[in-house]
Amino acid sequence: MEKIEGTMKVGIGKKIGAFSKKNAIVIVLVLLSVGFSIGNSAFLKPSNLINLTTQMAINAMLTIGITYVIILGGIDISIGSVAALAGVVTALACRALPAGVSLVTMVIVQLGVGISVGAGFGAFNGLMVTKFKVVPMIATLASLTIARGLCYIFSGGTSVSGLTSIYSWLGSARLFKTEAKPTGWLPIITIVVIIFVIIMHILLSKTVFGRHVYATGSNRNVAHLSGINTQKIIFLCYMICGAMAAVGGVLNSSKLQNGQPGAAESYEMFAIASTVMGGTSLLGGSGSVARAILGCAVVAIINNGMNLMHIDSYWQKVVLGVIILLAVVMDMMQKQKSN
Amino acid sequence: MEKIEGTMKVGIGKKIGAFSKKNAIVIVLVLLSVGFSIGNSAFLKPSNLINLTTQMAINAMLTIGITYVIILGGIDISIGSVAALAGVVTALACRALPAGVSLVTMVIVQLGVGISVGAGFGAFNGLMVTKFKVVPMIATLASLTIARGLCYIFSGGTSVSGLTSIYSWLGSARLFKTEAKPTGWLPIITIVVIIFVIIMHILLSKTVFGRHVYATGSNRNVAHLSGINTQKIIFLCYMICGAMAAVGGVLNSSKLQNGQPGAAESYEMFAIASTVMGGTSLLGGSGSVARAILGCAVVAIINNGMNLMHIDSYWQKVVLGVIILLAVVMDMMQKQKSN
Amino acid sequence: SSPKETDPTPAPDTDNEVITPPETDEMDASGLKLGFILGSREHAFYVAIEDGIKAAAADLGFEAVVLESNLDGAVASERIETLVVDGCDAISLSVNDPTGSTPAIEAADTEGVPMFAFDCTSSETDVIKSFVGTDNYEGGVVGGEAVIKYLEDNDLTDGAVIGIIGYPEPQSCIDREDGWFSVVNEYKDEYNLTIVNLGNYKGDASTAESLMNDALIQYPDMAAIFTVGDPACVGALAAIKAAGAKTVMIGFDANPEAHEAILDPENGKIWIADVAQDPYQIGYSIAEQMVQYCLKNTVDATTILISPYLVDASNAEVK
Amino acid sequence: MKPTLQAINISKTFPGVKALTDVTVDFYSGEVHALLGENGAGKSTLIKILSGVYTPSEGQVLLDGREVKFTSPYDAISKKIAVIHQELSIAPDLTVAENIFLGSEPKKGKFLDRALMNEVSQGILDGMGVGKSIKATDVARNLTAAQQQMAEIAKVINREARVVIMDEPTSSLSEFEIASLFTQIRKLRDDQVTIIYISHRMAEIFEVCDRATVLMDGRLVRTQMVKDSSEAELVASMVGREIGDYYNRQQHTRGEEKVRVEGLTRKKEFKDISFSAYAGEILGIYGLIGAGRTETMETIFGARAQDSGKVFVHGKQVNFKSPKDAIAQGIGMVTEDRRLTGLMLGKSVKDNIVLPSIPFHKKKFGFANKLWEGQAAEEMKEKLTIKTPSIETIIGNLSGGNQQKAILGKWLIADSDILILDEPTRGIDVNAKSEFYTLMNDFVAKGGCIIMISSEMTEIIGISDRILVMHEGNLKGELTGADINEQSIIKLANA
Ligand SMILES: Nc1ncnc2c1ncn2[C@@H]1O[C@H](COP(=O)(O)OP(=O)(O)OP(=O)(O)O)[C@@H](O)[C@H]1O
Ligand SMILES: Nc1ncnc2c1ncn2[C@@H]1O[C@H](COP(=O)(O)OP(=O)(O)OP(=O)(O)O)[C@@H](O)[C@H]1O
Ligand SMILES: [Mg+2]
Ligand SMILES: [Mg+2]
Repeated sequence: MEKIEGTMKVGIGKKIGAFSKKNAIVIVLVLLSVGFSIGNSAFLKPSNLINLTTQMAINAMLTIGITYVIILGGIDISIGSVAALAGVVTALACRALPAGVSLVTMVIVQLGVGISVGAGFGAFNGLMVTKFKVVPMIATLASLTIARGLCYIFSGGTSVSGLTSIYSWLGSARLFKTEAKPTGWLPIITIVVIIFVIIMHILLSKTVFGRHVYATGSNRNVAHLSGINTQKIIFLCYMICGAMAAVGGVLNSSKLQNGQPGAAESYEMFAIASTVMGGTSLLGGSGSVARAILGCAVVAIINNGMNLMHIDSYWQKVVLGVIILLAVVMDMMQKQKSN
Repeated sequence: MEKIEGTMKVGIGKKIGAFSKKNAIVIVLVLLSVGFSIGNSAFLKPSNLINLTTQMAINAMLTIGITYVIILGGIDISIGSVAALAGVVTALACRALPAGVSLVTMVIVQLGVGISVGAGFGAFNGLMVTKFKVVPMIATLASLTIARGLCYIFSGGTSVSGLTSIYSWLGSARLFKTEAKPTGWLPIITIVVIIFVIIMHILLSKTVFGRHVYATGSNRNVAHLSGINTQKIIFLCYMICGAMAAVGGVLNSSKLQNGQPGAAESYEMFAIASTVMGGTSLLGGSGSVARAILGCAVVAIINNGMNLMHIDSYWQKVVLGVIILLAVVMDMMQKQKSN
Repeated sequence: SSPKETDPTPAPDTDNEVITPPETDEMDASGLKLGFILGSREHAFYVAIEDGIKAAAADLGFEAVVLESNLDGAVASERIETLVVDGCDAISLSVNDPTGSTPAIEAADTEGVPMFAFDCTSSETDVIKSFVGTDNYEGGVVGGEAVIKYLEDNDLTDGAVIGIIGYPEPQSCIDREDGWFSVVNEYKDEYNLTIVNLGNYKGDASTAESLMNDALIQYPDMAAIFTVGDPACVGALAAIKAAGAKTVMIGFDANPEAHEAILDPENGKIWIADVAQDPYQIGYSIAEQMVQYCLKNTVDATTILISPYLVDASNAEVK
Repeated sequence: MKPTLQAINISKTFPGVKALTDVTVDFYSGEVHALLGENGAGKSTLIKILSGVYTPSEGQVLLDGREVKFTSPYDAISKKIAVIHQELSIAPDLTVAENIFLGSEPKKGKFLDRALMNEVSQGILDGMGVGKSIKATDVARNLTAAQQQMAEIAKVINREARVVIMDEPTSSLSEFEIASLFTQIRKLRDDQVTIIYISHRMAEIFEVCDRATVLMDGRLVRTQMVKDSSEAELVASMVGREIGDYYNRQQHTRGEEKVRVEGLTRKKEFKDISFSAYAGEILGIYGLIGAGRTETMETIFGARAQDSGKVFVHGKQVNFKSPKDAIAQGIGMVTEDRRLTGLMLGKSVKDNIVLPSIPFHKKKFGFANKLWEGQAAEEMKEKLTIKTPSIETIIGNLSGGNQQKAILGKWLIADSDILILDEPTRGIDVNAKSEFYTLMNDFVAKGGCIIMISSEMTEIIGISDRILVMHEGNLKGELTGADINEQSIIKLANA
């Protein structure tokens, strides 16, 4: 028994070794973490690491969704606006709920309304791309402006406030309250995101649907001639992308207890960068949700670490750009080496 | 002689007819113009039409450049930031000029400094794409943040003001002053943009270099095997794109007599939309500068017309998105029909 | 508008001395078409200005054309041109950047359309007939004083950590930051303060939430923060609550959500006060000045500053 | 006489593969020199080294006795070496003339001389006898594969090169175009041009080549005069063993009707096509390129929508909306263009083989059966002797023949009983062909039905039980038994 465990451990150790060898992103993550913890010892505090998970939550949700679309060989730049719209609409809907509504009802309404809005916009994108053959970049650019316009129309230009405190449960409550940490250790938002990451990772990597997503992204003609309804796959991926973005938007508005029409502006760019840093090719056909989330972690760590090191916000932009470039270049070189 | 003229006229008429049949964008332009002139008679006033040309100037410069990159099969989302950076740096440089500098010197310095900054950033993008094999979207996303960061660093966060009035000659002076129009009829900025459009259109459509751009975008491998230095072509196109964006940025800062670090934010999206509305394929290999400029005109007319019709700005976003979609869908259908 | 701009630039054809203010209800502005360019309509502050403009239009009878400039000088310039073509009798704008759009402003003036400014004005041109705005620098000062007062009231006058969440991109926010620093720096040595700049929240509440989170990791005992805009407070509030910290906040703008939070029994313990501008009044006043100029060729003053004031539990109200 | 171009002790190593080992060949002016070898023998690699696409790991290239070091295709082009590569190399968005002049555009002042380009190009096309169907101003995208290939040949002619290299130029051409190509080749030879010619079709070698160099596993076997050799001898030196009748003709017993087509029509492509195909037979479909065979079969497969007509499968009328429906009825189709519609080039051998079958083996909740996928791919790899390091290898790195086998495996594993094969042996070597034919025979022997399109006359005669001939979208006739011969096929195909 002992022996088996031993070899299992070695196996896992080897696996991690092989994984990080193949995935430059792991090296980038480690380097950044070491650098920032030297820069400010607070970086490695458990409470900061937990913060990191909540700070990357929104980007993670956007990234999950866009990974599907990118593997498909498409792109969706509307996700920031769709997230904001979902946040605004959800806040409006929940404000209209009768007082004293239960937490469970609240969460169901939040996710239900949010996901409907997001999936709806995703379906619109999907329709434009499949039926009307509009290039994804332009279809989703149109959605970007339309969704943002609707944000302001629905909210009347100001943020949607006056929400009950249970509205913020999803986004800001934490479990395991201790004396040292009276607000609790384990954020609900982190749990929610992890659940979505796991489900969406499995959906992509283990199911027939996932296989069909990869095939469609690899060569749409071949997929079609092999009996895959590629139009349906594409449509569904855009819907998933919209829905995930919307969950991100709902979590965001729950975190802020407030529906902000200007939320998540240009977040799509960081979601795309995260996905690419995680090794997903913008040409489609390959990639993984789990690795894209590592890309999110890089973005979150850069922001968090630079803030802790009090780097000037103007310089932060420059550093962020440089690190994204380095991460992608490292990933490319790694891939070339292993080929 | 008369007869020849007659047939020539018919020839040109037929050409225009054939052109608009092939180019849905022309129909969109006409429909929009008719609609808006019904909505507000001021729309067709000569002074408004002239305003339209100045209002589309910046977007036109960005569009010229990005058309090269898109035909190549690439993308450049850094152009908005690069334009802003060129504006800021040019303003700083010109503020440092001795007082009483001549107009000619001023213009030379403006264009010289601006184009250097833009071409420099373009070269950086080109290098990333060709030598380091970074996907264009990510390479230029990094440039986007870096250039924007530099804007604020160089300007210290506030706009660069205190420029002499000749600084604004390029961007806001007009020729042919009359009593009815004391500011003049013919804007210098319009002349400058038209010159660039003509030169860059000819460079693309009539020269060997232009052919190589199309060939590289159409099939890079084939171009390479035909003895074309595709790396060089790609590099040059990104440089051109940066330089054109920079001219746009300089014109903008001249128009405002002010170097604004936050200028031209997310203008790249409208440049991309303009190019695509003008029939350029995001897959590369086909497109034209002149037609892309028609796309710019659509964007400018939509903005101008909606403001003249006093459409609520929130709804303007929605309408803009819808019209972009319609224009692109119409263009697609036109192409399918003619094939 | 920074303090240096508070001394008014005299307009050529008006007297700087305040003339007896004409009774506004004497004016019949029907037939006038006035153009307004808001910095943005995506911010509660400007939306309130718009409300003031609309109210003035209803009261005085002129036609108001309200556009926005997306906080972009180039767009503002275009909007000026469009409003001139549209036949406006006077145009006012909120140039996001106090020096932006100068040539367009001057061109409109040359074409015979009088130009006005609100919220922010241009220091680079002298054609602006009148400017109505808040003194943002002064607002920062009010915020700074409120922070100091909080420290004094709570015996935190030795070694407290205080912070600011800024947005050093629009000029108004830069001025607020400068005003705030001018106060707290004065007390720095006396009270042994640690003053932390939490960073740039870019107008985005979620970014502010991250900034606050990060700051609390290093300074869990941070006593108070000032933010240059209410969205930053919305974000920071979430972070402070999540961390269970005792930090209090003073925001800027006094948007409805600020009033709500200040009165909320729970949130009010954290979000204790807010620097209020009176955007509604700004909108109303600029419209009045434009009407007055069009009808009588006079303005009350070339610079009309509406002082910012502090909103706290004593005077907050939920509409 | 001195050789024009020489490869001296060339070796080339790719990561994990030694493609060439110590190869030495001389090429003379005025000769057509064939390069022969199985798939993956290293032919394309050698000519890519001679044309500056690859640099050799070891060895030298000599031009007129002097060493040249090509670092890019441009270097070779500027030394007047012109190449038609194995993969179609056309820029689809450019016109035929622009393609012909690509990289050597004429200028008038600073500008492109478009008029001259068009005129010269049209002249060359006319000279090749294809000027009627291909215009210099046509956009290349709108041409058929064969027409694109002809444009490429025109491009090479236009270069006025000293060395012309052609890597399988005939794989997408029909008899008519091949004849035209050979005329051009002979003309070039008479002009003292050095020609290097690669093909898997042995008949062509004997028709047009003077000398032949055989490669096996990256090594030189020998160089000899073609006229002093025989097909059997050359094939044996390529494969390393004797291959007899590689069609391995077998007597099949025809079973029940599998497919019946009645009056199938698609406007502008084909009209009123009616035929039946049976279990236990290989039905060959012959026609000149452009005859509409591909379109007809793709319509039966559900990849194109029919305008009118009826299709019956297994005796029941069907109306396939997409290939998905056809696959569900046990039909599989190997398409004409491996790279465009056959393979996910960036994916593994396994992923490609199992693709159509994944849904048939799904587990609960839509999970894919990973275990089955691995086993199925291994089984196909063994059964079809696909030469690959592992089933996880990226399929784009395999040689053409092995890629083709994987595609066949993809439909065998999908339990198809009706296989439509569109030019399935295009570009694969004699050995692979022979194995492929054996597989086809086995499939039919087990009661399967094969419909095979082929433009290669000897192949279609060699393998088919029955032949349908199409011409310009019409079914011209059916040949069986003793009627299956060259003359009767040509008569029908040109009718
Ligand atoms: N770019 C490459 N990277 C890795 N391996 C390669 C590459 N190009 C060719 N090979 C390998 O080199 C060997 C020779 O390939 P080559 O293309 O020269 O064969 P060929 O004789 O032209 O075959 P075919 O008749 O199928 O065209 C093969 O094993 C192939 O897998
Ligand atoms: N790349 C392409 N783009 C557009 N159309 C094409 C293309 N390739 C082929 N076609 C169309 O297919 C038809 C002929 O194609 P192809 O040369 O493959 O012959 P075919 O009809 O399939 O006949 P066969 O299979 O008998 O050779 C042409 O009429 C052409 O319009
Ligand atoms: Mg080959
Ligand atoms: Mg065919």
